[in-house]
Amino acid sequence: MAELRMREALRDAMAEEMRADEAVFVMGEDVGVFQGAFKVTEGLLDEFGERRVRDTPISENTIVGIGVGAAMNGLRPIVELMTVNFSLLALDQIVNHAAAIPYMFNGQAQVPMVIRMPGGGGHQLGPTHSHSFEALYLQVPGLLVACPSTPADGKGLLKAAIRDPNPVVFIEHESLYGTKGEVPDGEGEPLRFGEAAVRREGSDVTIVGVLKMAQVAGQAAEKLADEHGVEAEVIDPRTLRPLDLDTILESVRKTNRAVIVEEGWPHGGVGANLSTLITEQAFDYLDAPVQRVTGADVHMPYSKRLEQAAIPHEEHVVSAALATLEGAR
Amino acid sequence: MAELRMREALRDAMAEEMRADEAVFVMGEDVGVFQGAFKVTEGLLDEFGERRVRDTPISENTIVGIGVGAAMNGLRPIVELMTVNFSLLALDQIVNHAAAIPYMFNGQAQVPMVIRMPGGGGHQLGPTHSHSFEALYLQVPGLLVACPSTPADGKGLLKAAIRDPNPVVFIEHESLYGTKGEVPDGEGEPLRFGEAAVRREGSDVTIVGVLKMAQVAGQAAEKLADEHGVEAEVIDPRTLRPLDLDTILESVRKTNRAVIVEEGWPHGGVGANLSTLITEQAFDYLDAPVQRVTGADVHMPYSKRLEQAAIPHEEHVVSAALATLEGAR
Amino acid sequence: MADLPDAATCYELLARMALIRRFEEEAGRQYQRAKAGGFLHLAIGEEATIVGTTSVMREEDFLIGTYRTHGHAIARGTEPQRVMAELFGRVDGTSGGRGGSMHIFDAEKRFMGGYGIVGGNLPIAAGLALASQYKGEDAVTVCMFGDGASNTGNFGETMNFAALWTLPVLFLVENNLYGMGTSVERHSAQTDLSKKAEGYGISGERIDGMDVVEVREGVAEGLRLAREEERPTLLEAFTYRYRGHSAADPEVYREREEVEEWQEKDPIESFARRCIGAGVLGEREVQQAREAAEAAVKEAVEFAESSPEPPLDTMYENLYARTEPGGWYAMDERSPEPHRGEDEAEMPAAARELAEAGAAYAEQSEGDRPNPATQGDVQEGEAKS
Amino acid sequence: MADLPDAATCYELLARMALIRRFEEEAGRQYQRAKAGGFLHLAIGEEATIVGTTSVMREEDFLIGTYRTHGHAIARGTEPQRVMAELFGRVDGTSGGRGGSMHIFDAEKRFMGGYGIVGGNLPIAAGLALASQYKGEDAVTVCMFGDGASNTGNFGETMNFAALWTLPVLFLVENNLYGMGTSVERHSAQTDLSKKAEGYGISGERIDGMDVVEVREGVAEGLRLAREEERPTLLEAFTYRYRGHSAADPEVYREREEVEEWQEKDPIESFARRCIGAGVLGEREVQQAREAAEAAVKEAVEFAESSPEPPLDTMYENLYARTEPGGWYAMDERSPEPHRGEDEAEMPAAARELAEAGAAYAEQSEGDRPNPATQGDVQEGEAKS
Ligand SMILES: Cc1ncc(C[n+]2csc(CCOP(=O)(O)OP(=O)(O)O)c2C)c(N)n1
Ligand SMILES: Cc1ncc(C[n+]2csc(CCOP(=O)(O)OP(=O)(O)O)c2C)c(N)n1
Ligand SMILES: [Mg+2]
Ligand SMILES: [Mg+2]
Repeated sequence: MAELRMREALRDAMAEEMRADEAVFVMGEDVGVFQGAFKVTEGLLDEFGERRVRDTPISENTIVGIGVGAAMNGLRPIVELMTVNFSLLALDQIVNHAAAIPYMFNGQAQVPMVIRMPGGGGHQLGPTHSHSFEALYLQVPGLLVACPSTPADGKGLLKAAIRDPNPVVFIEHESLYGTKGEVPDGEGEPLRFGEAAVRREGSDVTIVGVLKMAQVAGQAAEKLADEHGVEAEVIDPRTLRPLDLDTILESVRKTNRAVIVEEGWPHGGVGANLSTLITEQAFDYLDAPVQRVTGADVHMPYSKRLEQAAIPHEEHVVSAALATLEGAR
Repeated sequence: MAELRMREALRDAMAEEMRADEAVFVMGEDVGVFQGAFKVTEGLLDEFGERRVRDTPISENTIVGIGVGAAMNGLRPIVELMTVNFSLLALDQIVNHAAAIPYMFNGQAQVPMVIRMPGGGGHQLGPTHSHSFEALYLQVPGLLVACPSTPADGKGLLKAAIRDPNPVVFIEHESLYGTKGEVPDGEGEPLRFGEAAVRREGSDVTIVGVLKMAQVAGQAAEKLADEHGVEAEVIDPRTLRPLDLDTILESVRKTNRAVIVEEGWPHGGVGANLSTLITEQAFDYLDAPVQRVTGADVHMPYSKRLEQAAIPHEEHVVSAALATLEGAR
Repeated sequence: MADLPDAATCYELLARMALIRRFEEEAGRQYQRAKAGGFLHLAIGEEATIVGTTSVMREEDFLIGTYRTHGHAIARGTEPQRVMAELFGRVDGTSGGRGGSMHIFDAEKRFMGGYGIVGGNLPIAAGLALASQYKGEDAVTVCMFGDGASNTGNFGETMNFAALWTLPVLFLVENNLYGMGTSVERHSAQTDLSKKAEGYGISGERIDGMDVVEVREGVAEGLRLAREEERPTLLEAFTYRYRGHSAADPEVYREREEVEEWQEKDPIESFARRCIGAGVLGEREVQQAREAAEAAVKEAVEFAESSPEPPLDTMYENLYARTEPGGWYAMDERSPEPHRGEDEAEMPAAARELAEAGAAYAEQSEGDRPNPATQGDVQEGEAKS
Repeated sequence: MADLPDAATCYELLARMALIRRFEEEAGRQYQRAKAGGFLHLAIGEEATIVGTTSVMREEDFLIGTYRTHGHAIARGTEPQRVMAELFGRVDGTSGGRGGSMHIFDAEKRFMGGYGIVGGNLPIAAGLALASQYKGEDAVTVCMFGDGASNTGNFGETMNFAALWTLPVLFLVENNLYGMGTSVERHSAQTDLSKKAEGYGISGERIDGMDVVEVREGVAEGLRLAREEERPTLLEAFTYRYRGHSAADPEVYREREEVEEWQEKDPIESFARRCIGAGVLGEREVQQAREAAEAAVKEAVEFAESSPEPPLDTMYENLYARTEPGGWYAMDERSPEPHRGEDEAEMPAAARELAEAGAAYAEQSEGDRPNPATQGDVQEGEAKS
C-alpha cells in the first residue's frame, strides 16, 4: 500500500493502462504542456509524447466527437473535459453519439472511450463553474457513470473504465484531488463497475453519499455515533450506472431508514432517483421516508458564505439522519 | 369556444402576443418560408414579415445565445428549436447563460425568452430523434418548464411564457400537434404557471401524467372505471417548474395511492422526482409505494414494434394503478 | 470536360447510379404505403455526387454521411435489400431495424453511418481519420454533409482540428442549394462554400456534382492530398434533390421550374447519353443497367417484406457491450416498469398484445398515407421535418 | 505611427490604464491574502487594448467580454471599489457577490459581462446587436474574446449570423498568444486570427494591442463600419498577459525571456514616454496619474473590506424575476432540505453557524495561500485552471 493523492492515483491509472495498451491515448485542453488544469495528467506528456498526449483547441463537442470516431476505429481514447461545466457543450456528442451508436447501429460499432470531467463546488468558482452533473448523466442509457471518492477507487475505477468497451462518463471532484489515501501498490487490479462500497457498518440508518458527499456522509456518521449514539451504515455507490442497488437495499432492509447525500440540485437529482428506487423496492421496510440532503436549488453563488450555505455539510446529514429516527427514540 | 388543433392554438398564442407587443419576435430553423417544420409558425411570416419571423442557419447554441442577448437588450424572443433532440447542442446557452444570468448578475439583467421545442416518440424517428427531455430541464434552477397536453393549455401557457420575465423551456409533443380541443375564443387569457389541472376526479388512485402521457393517463382512467371499477383522479401538472405539488398532494392524501406516467427514461426521470416529493410529503398517507410508468431505458428504436413496446400505453398505466391497489381489494 | 473512363467502369458507374435512383423511388413508394416509417430523406438527383465519390475510394477508406444516405451505403457495396429491410424496420436491416432510414450503417463496407444530427458526423470523421493516422494506416476518411451543416459549430471546430493535426480526411459538401426550406443565400453569409474553411487553413474546390466523371476526378485528387500529403481539403459539389426535403414536403420554398431545370442536367441521363455518344456504351447496355436495377430493387422489397420484425426480447440488445456474463450491467432491473424486452414472458399480456399488434397504437394507420399538404393530422408535422 | 490625441485625452488614457494596472496588482495581492477566492484572471499587460477600445465607444454602445474583465468594467466607468467588492464577495460588489471575478457586470455602464464559459459571450453579443438593430437604435456592441475562444463552435456560428444579418457588432480578439498554456500555433491552424472569419464573409485587421493610440484608431473604424455600414468586422489586437493564466499558474509553457521582451513594450510605460517626449504630458502629470490610481485602489480595498457579506436570506434572490407576489414561483419549497436562504430562521442552527463561520468548511484557510507550485493540496489544481 502506498499513500497517494487522488490526482496521483488517477494519473497512475492512465499511465499504467497506456503502458499496457498502445491504443490508449489522452486528449483534452491543456492536458500536455500545461500538465493538466488540475495537474492530473502531470508527467504523461514527458513519458508518452505528443502522439499519445494531445493538447486540443477549446472545442468541447468536437473533442468528444473525435474521441467517438477514434474509438470506433480501434483506439481507446481518454478524453479530458477541463470541467463538467463545459461538458454541456459536448452533450450532443455524448448522448446522441457516444451513448447511442452501439445500440443504434445494432452492435456494429463500439465506443470504448472514457470522458473524464472534474466538477463540484467549494472553491468559490461561482455560477458557471461549480456544477454537479451526476444526475444529468445517470439518466442516459448507453453510458456508464463513475464517481470515485477515494484515491484507491479512483485508480481502480479509471483502469476499469479504460478497459471497458462502453463509453464511460468519469466524474471527479475538484475538492478531492488533493486528498490522500491508501492505494494498492503496483499494477492495481481494476475495480468492477456496479459494486458499491460499505464504508462503515451500522444498524440504525443507511447513509448513501455520492462523490465528495461520500466523505461528508462518513464524517456525519462519526458525529452521529459520538454525539447521538446512532450507528449509521455508510455506503458509497461508486458508480451510478450500473448501480449496485442490491447492496443499498440490503442495508435499508436492515436499518429501515435511509438518507441520500449529494451536492447537486434537488429536483430530479441523484437523491430523487435513489429515494424512489429504494422506496419502490423496500417500501414495507421503511420506518420513515427516505431523507435527501442536496445542494441548494441555485446557480452556485461566488460568495464563500453563500456557497458554504448552498453545499451540504455533515450538520445537514446529521439532522436528516436524526429526522428518520424521530419517534423511534 | 372554438375547436383548434394544438399547432393552431400555439400559433394563435404567438400571433396574438406579437400583435400586442412589438418586442416579441420568432426565430428558428425554417420557421419562416417553410412555415415551421411542424407547421406551428404557419402564416406568421406573411403577417409579420422577415424582421419579426426570422429563419436561421443550423446553429442551435448560437440561436439560443442570440435570443439571450436580444432578451437582455429589451426584446422578447420566441426561439424555436426544431426538436428537443437538438437542444442538447444549445444546453450551454440554456443552462450556463439563459438560466444563470439573472442570478449571477444579481438581477441587473433579465432573460425574458421562450425556447419552444417539440419532442417525444411514436413516429419511428429512431434513436436520435425521439427524446423526452422534461426530466433534464426540470433540474435547472432559473428556468421555467411548461409541457402542455391540450390546445387550450398550449395557448394559455405559451401566452404566459411569452409575457413572463424568466427564461421558459416550452416543451411540446410531436404527437399532440394534430389533436383537437376546445380553446377559448378571442384573446385568451394567459394561464398561470404552477397550476396543475385535475382532469378527472376519483377517490381510489391518483394518476399524474405529463405531456402526451397526460392523455394516456386519462384513457387509462376510463379503462380502470369501465373494466375494474376503479375511480382514478387524473392530474396534469402542466408545468414542471414551478410545480404545483399542493394539488398533487391534496389528491394523494385523499386516494392514498399514486402512479406517475412519463414517456422519458426511468433513471432520474420526472417520475423519480415526483415519486420522491410525494413520498417525502405524504409518506404516512401512502398505502402503497408510488408506481412509475416510464419509457424503456434505451435510445428509442426505429422498429415500430420495438418503439411501441418502449413507450407507455394505457395498459401499463392500468396495471400500475391496479398494483397500488393490490391487497386493498 | 474530363475524359470518360473505360467501358467497364462507365457501365459500373451507370448501373450503380441507376440502382440508387430506383431504390430511392421505390423507398418513396413503400413510405407512401407506410411500409417504411419515420422520416424519409431521398437523394434522387444526387447520385453522381455519391457514386462518383465512392467509385474512387479504396476498400480500406471510410465513408461517413448524414440522414440522407441510403444511396451512400449502396454505393459502398451494401446490399440494397439490407437497406430496404432497415427502412421496413426488420431484423435483416443494416441496423437490425433499430436505426431506420436516418441511421444506416455497414461496418464491413466501412460505411460508418448514417447520422440524424446535422453536423454530428464531422467530429466523428476527424476521429476516424485520427485513428488511421495514429495506427499508421493508409485509410482516408471521406465526410459528406450538406450545405446547411456548414453553419454548425462542429464545422468550424472540426476544420480547425483537421488542419491543425493534418488529418487524412476529405470533406465533401453536398450543396443541393437548400437546408430543408432555406436556400444557401438565406442561411450562409459565404455562398461559395468551398471557401468556407479557408479561415481555418483548409482550401477548397467547387465541382459539378451532377457530372459523375468530374466528381471522380475532384475526389481522387482530394483523396491523394489526404493520403499522400496529409492535407485535408473541402470539396463543394453542386447537386440538387428532386424530391422534397423529406417525404411530405410541399416545397413552397422553390419553383417547379427550378426543379425542372436541374432535371435537364440529370446525372444518370446525361452520363448515359454521353457514354452512348462516345460509343463507350450501347443502348442495350444502358437498358441492361436499368433492368438490373429494377430487378435488384424488386428483390430488395421482397426480401424486406419477408424479413421478420425484431422480437421484443431484443429490446435491450447492444445497448451495452458486455465484457463478461452477469447481470450487473443491466441498468433498469430495478425499474418498476415491467422489464420489457429482456424477457417477453415478464411482459404484461396487454403490453405484449399491443406490441405484437405493431401499429395498433401508432398514430399512423397502415395503408396509404394522408396527404400532408391538405390534412392536419400528425403525419403532416412529422413528415415535414 | 498614429498621432497622439489632445492632452486631456492622453491624460485620461494614461490614468485609466494606470488605474487598471494598479487594480489588477492589488487584486493579485488580495487573492494571495485569500480575501478574494475562486479563480483570478488578471489582464496586466493588456491595458492598452482595453482602454483603447472603450475610449472610442459611445455611452450607448455595449461591451461584452470574458472572465478576464475587471479592467474592462473599470474602463467602461464602473467604480473600482465595486469591482473589488465583487472579488471580496460582498453585497456592494457589481453582482452583489454572486458572480465573482469571472462574472463582473454593470448594466448602467452597458458592460454586459463577464462570462466564465469561453466563447459563451459571442452569441450573446450578436443578440445584443440584433436587438439594437431591431429597435432602430444606433448602439454598437463590442465583443472581446481571446485567441483560444476563436476555436469554439460559437465563433463560426456567430460570425455567420453577424455577416448574414449585417449586425452592428465589432469582434475584437485579444490575442495574448496563449489559451491557458497552449500557444496560438498549437491551438489554431490559422495563426493570422484576423483572417479567421473570412470564410464567413467577415474581414479583419491586425493591430498592435500594446499601443493605445493604434487600438483607438482600429476600433473607431470598426465601430464606424458597424454603425454606419452595418458591417461587422474582426479586429485582432496583439497583446500579452504578464501574469499567469490565473493566480497560480507556474507558467511552464513559456520562457521568462519572452515575458520580459513584452514588458519592454509595456503599454503604459511606452505611452507615458511618448506623451512626455511629444510634450503633451509632463512628468508631473504622469506621476499624478499614478498617484490617483494608487489612491483609488487603496480606497477600493477599504470599501470592499467594509462591505458586508451577503445575508443568508438572500440566497434565492434574483433566481427568478417575479411578475406578481405569491409563492408559486418558489421551486423547492418542498425540497426536504431546510429551506436555506429564504428564511434564515428556518435554517438548522448547525447550518447557520456553519455559514456564519464562513470559511470554516472551505478547503482554503484564511491567511496566506500555499504555493501551488510546491504543494499538493487542492489550491494547486484549483488555482491552475
Ligand atoms: C443539429 C440539428 N438541427 C436541426 C436538424 C433538423 N434538420 C434535419 S435535416 C436539416 C437540413 C439540413 O440541410 P443540409 O445540411 O443542407 O442537408 P440536406 O438535407 O440538404 O441534404 C435540418 C435543419 C437536425 N437534424 N439536426
Ligand atoms: C467552454 C470552456 N472550455 C474551457 C474553459 C476553461 N478555460 C478557461 S480560460 C481558458 C483559456 C482561454 O484562452 P483565451 O481564449 O486565449 O483567453 P485568455 O485566457 O488568453 O484571455 C480555458 C481553456 C472554459 N472556461 N470554457
Ligand atoms: Mg442541403
Ligand atoms: Mg489568450
